[in-house]
Amino acid sequence: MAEKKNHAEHAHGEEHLRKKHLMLDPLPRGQMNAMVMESMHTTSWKFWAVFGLLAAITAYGLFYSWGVMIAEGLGVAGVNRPAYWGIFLVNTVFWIGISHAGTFISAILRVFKAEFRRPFTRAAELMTTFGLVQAGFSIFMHMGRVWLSYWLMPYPNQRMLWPNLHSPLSWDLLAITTYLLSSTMYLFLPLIPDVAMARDRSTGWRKTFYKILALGFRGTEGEWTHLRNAMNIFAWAIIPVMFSVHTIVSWDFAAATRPGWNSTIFGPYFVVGALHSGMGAVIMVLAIVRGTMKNMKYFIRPEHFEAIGKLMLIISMTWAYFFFNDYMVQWYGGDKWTKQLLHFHEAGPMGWMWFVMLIFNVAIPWAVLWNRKWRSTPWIVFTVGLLINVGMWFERYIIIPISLSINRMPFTWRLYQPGIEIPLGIGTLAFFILLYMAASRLIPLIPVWEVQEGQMAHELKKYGRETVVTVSELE
Amino acid sequence: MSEKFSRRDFLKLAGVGAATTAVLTGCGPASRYVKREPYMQMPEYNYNGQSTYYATTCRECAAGCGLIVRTVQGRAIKTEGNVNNPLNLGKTCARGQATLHGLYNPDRVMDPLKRNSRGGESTEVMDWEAAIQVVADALKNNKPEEIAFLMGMAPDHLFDLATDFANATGINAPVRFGALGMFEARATLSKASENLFGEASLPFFDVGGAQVVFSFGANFLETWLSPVSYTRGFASLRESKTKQRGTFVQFESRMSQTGGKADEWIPLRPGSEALVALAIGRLASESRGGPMPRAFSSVDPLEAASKSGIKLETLEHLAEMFAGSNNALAIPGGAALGQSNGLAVAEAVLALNAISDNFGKPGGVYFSALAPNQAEYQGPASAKEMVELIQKMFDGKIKVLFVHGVNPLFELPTSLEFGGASKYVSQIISFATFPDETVREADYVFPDHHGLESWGYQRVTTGSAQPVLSGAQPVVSPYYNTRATADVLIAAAQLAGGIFAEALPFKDEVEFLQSKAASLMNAADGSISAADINTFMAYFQQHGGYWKLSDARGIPNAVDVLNRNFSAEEAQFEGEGEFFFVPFVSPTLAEAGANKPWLQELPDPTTTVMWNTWVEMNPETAHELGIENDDVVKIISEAGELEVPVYVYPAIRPDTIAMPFGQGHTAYGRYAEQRGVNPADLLGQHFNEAGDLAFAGMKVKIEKTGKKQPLSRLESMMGVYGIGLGEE
Amino acid sequence: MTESKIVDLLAVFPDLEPAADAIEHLRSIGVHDGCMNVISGIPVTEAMLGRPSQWTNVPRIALGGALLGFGAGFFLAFVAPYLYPYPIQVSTQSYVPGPPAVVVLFELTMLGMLLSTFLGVFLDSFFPNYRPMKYVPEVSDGKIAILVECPYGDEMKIIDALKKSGAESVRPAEAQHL
Amino acid sequence: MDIKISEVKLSEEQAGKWGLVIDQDICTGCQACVAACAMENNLSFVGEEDSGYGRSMHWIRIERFWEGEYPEVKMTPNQPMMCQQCGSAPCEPVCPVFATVHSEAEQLNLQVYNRCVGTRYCANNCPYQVRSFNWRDYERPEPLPNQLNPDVTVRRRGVMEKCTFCIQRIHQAQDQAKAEGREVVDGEFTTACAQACPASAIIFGRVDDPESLVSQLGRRSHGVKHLEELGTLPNVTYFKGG
Repeated sequence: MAEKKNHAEHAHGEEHLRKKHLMLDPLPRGQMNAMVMESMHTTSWKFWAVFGLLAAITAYGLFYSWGVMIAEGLGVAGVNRPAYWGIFLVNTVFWIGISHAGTFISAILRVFKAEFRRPFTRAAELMTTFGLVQAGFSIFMHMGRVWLSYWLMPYPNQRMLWPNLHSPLSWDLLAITTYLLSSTMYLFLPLIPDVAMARDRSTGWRKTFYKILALGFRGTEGEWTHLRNAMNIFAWAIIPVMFSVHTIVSWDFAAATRPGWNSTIFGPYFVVGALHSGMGAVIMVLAIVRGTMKNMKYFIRPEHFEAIGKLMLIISMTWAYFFFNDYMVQWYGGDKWTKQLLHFHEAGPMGWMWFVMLIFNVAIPWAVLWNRKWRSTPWIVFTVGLLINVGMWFERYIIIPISLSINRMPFTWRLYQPGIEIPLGIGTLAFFILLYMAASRLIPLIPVWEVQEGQMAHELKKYGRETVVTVSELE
Repeated sequence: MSEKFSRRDFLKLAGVGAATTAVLTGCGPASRYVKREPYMQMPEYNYNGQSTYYATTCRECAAGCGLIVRTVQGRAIKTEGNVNNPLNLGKTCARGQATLHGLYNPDRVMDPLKRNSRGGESTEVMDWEAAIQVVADALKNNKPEEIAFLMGMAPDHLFDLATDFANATGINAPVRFGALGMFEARATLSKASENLFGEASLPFFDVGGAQVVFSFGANFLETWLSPVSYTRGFASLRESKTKQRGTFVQFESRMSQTGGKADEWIPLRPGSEALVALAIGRLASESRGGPMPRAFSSVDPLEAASKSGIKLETLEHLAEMFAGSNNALAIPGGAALGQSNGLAVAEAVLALNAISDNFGKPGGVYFSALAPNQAEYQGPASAKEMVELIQKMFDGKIKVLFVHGVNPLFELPTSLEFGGASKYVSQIISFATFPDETVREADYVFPDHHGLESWGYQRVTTGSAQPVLSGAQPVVSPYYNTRATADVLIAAAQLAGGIFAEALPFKDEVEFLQSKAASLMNAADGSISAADINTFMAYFQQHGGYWKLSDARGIPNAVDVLNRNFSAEEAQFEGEGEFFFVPFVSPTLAEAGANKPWLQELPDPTTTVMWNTWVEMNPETAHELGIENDDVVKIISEAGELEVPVYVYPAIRPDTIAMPFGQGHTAYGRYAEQRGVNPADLLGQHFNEAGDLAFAGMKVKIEKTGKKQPLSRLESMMGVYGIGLGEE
Repeated sequence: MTESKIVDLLAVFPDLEPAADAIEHLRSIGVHDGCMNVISGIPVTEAMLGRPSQWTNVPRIALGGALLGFGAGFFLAFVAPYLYPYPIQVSTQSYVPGPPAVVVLFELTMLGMLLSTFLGVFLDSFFPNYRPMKYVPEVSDGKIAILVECPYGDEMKIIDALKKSGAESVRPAEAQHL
Repeated sequence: MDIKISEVKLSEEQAGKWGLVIDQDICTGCQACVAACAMENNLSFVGEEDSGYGRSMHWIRIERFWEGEYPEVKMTPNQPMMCQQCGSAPCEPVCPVFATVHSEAEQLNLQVYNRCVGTRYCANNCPYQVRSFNWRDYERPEPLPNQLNPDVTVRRRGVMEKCTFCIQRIHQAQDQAKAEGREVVDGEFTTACAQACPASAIIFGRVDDPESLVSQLGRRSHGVKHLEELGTLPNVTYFKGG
């Protein structure tokens, strides 16, 4: 890059850098506030059309279909012997995976002070919370007697029956509950100053709404200190929680005695897989937000896609590493059922899925994301993110129903064919987008105060003839 | 296994256990029917949570196994075998287990019905007085020779009653028929017995005592003759505790459930069984040395090998195996007899037994013990005899047909035209408990009780060394407005008066039973005896019947067997197709199980298919024809055609296809109707020399239809056949 | 000073520098640090304004919560199995399974800690609080407001100091509904 | 309450242990056991479509495979598979609500229908794949319910079920023996499948009693316990024979 710079470019270097980096392109806070407020208030007929459509899909796909399934039993779904688990758990793992990106961006990047995170931490955290809601729906759908699901909760009762803490599903319940609660709190804490901002420039029902949400926040030194401390604790503490959640989800499989599942590497493999799909989802959301919401081109710039694209590439490599690790050890072990299973993955009737998974998760990201220009182009990274999500969904599909088809009792092997899972799955997706659309018009999607804080910390500095970005640590 | 404790001991102990935990309750001398009493006057054994056990007889097939039915508060809960009954020693088959699904089937005939037009749906409920009047009028208003009884295969008290009635009044002697008897080729067995040993008895094969068993098509572990008893025999053949494990070889063109248990399965060309049997006889005699018996002298093993498709070495090895044992047994049966040369096959295979001279010896061939009140073996009607009846119907010689215990419209091949003949019968009265095809074509149905609601007895035809008369009693009170056919006949005869009333001078069914049992009361060697008939009948019900204590199997007179000439002719096959067609009785459904949902849900023992009919085809054939599993093919015989999905079956000759019999009902309740097809629709009018239907004597064509119909299988096509696992 | 009047002023500054100047100025004229409060739209650290460090209970509350969570986890993992009316055996695993207990302890500790951290913010900041408060909405536009609330004789002197330091406006602080 | 952390007892001598011995050589695959089990234990029938999709409710199934190709084809010995009542059952620890637990008294693997919430984890983790799930409320039209065994719960949709070794019969025999002040005699009662089996290929009894028939048969050589290598300690011994 540097060697290709010509003089003209050099002359415009500073301007170029400012245009490129949000952090070097500050606007007055008031103007940024106004832009964010405007973005929340702007809805086109297209927005409402999509919103209405999604609401209809949610009503039918999620609530009506679920009602049917509760009334009729799981027979309307495609689960059978031996594939006792199907798309419901695929979706559960998928949504929990999606939810990992929010935490990764807002906690890990915050801890490591990766400054590019600032404008989209909230967009990513919203995904975490709403994704976990869908994961919750999916896991409850999966239960045969969902009306008794409260039996999984530990609560004192007259018979002194407590949940079985030997079961990975109990750990799941604890971990997902912990994660859902803490990620929601972690979404809420940095939101308080922004809703306070919105409160200050709203009228009518929105005023009331923001007033309630802002809890009376003014921005006093004390309030900021408590908030900062809390956010700091959260940023550190939520990272192990995040890792634990997907590790425990992986234990649902790894702790079982089934061939193909009983693998010690499943924990990190699942975590990385979660980040893989999560980052893909973040980049899709950002591309859509940038493309459809007003004023967002200022806040979300190619530099952000570029940075996330880089992360995606690294995660893709890590995923490939874990995948190969798992495959190698399973393959080498030589257990006849495992070998049969691996063969079934590749050559069975759903073998195409296995290859598509590898193409979408590895080949395409590697082919595209190494190029800075491509990974800075929103539609390209959007497409890559979409493919990664499809690929990661396939990965879970391969791990759950396809692997369940093969076991140690060949007399029972049988394929799984989804039934009502399809409308239900589409319902969760629609509901996720619906929640996100509603949230995008109700709460400030851009953490303005964080952006302003970042812009304060960044400046250009000249080293000889080179102008570079420097950032000072404010805290 | 220690020597001091055998399986038989265990069974005995289990019997004692059953007797102590479950006190078998016979109805007291005064009580004839189980009654539902108000709660206030509940008999002590009907208290909440208390089970009462009744001994009775299984009516699902004609074998006559003893049952013990557990009832709770007037409801039958579970059937178990009667440990004391010498026939089944406490065991049951799947059909015996599922008999309760017949009792409590939602589709039973609930009232006496008059059908407004034959074949139509619309019926009128009658009361029993009117129904009995209808029967009485039928008796009175027709000449006796115009009245006929068509009954089920079981030689039971109703058959005795009808026989006595017919003898006294001059109406036609009752005809017993069942598809099982047709597929077992019982007439051929007894005819062969007559030709060889001079006595038309049903042979009994002591599988359990043998060391080497050669079965030519006999599906004795499935529905053949007495499956529970033969299965027990098979178990002791294999039992390695007391002796060396017995060897079992099956000769058949399609591996049956029985063949699946064979140590060697020999897929010979259909029709060559007699030839193969004689060739083995020759080779075995050679191996034993001494003069070549006349019976085997004319057969050429090389020709047998080439015509049967069995390698000569295999024949030699089998012959050596047969000759090498003093306890070798050869059994003819099943499809091998249902061919044009069926009688020759039966004779040739029976002759093989002369090599080990096992007649009347343990592990050999006996005549089945006759039941205690039976003078001679009475086989059910052969298909040829049915044709005679049908012809009489066509000729208008039969005006009234009483049908009980059989469903001729389903069980007889369509080509025999029972349906067509029935149009010439002015009045058809069915006594069926279930609305089957024949009921739909009958003018009246006066439903009998279900077997578990009725009195009676049944003679055990074969399977037990001791003579057995299995006793039946109601274990529950009748659920619907049904009436015992015996009672209906008695009442109608009284009403008709004259010779009819004189022929059946009984108050009711129970009195008739007592009159029949009276001769056994103080007979020697009986399992029970009593001074008065009421006590005797109480014991009879309590123990589930009456049996002699000693072995009464007949010993075939086989002096001349080896000096006879035997025909080694191959069977003639009718029809133009390229495939031998082998229908076999579904081991789980048999002829009358399709209405019981749990029998439908039992996987077929060989294919694991549930709820449907399939046609079995060799993988190689299927590959050549471009047919895959679940492809629907059309099978065309000279008598008819039908469409059925394919099961690619690895253990069938490439030139043979096979279909189970048992499904394809057009009536018979919700679980049976419109399910599968009936291979009897393909069968033509061909018989063997003994008059049995040559059901396996046809060749058929196959056409692809391009349709698919997935068969419901318990097994995994991936795990068992590797289908859908992907190429290696 | 015998008679001290409660000065209650709210000054708005455009930027960090003047606000820091003003604080220094006020301190120099004897206004105690405890009488001043800064309201800002971004988290300005005490060091930037030259203010003493703020006291916060959040970490302590978090620690307390973590202990409570650990206790709950301990109860579930180690005590609850002994509360059943009869022992429940699964597989050959012991009543108190080792590794799963670690999982339970971890999750409940983290849950307790994070919940109490969140609650800690509420407690320390008196959230939620919908009473009228002294506030200017310009703060969320990036201005920095200094709230001076102290017993002081000469109100004018303080106003003067604030203005001199560059305050855009100085007005009596009035509690209002936000 | 005095509960000690249990010691892992791996021996056959575990008190009260029931077991089955199955002789595959004489099993004819006749399905009598399957029918008997269905009748005794109020199993639902599911119809053609569901049964062909791996949803049949059989608690016991008879497996058979093929060896070789025509004409040297052989059917492998019929293999009745039912819950092996593992001493160390993989299905038990994974249930989040203790709906499937180990019974100390009978050394069986219990399924508590009314506690089951239907996560189906146990079925996934069962290496023998012998658990059946109630995918629907299967229809049992009147008057078929008259046949239902009052000693066995009728299961509704969303509940897992499996072979219980006819525990209702075990308890009935024990109660009877207790009332008569004696021990349960070997062979006094048996499971529905063993009772029906025409070949007596299934034998049931106490494995902790060395004198019982099932123990004596079990001591014959060449007995196999399926997937024993997983450490499940199954209670069913198979003899392939031949």
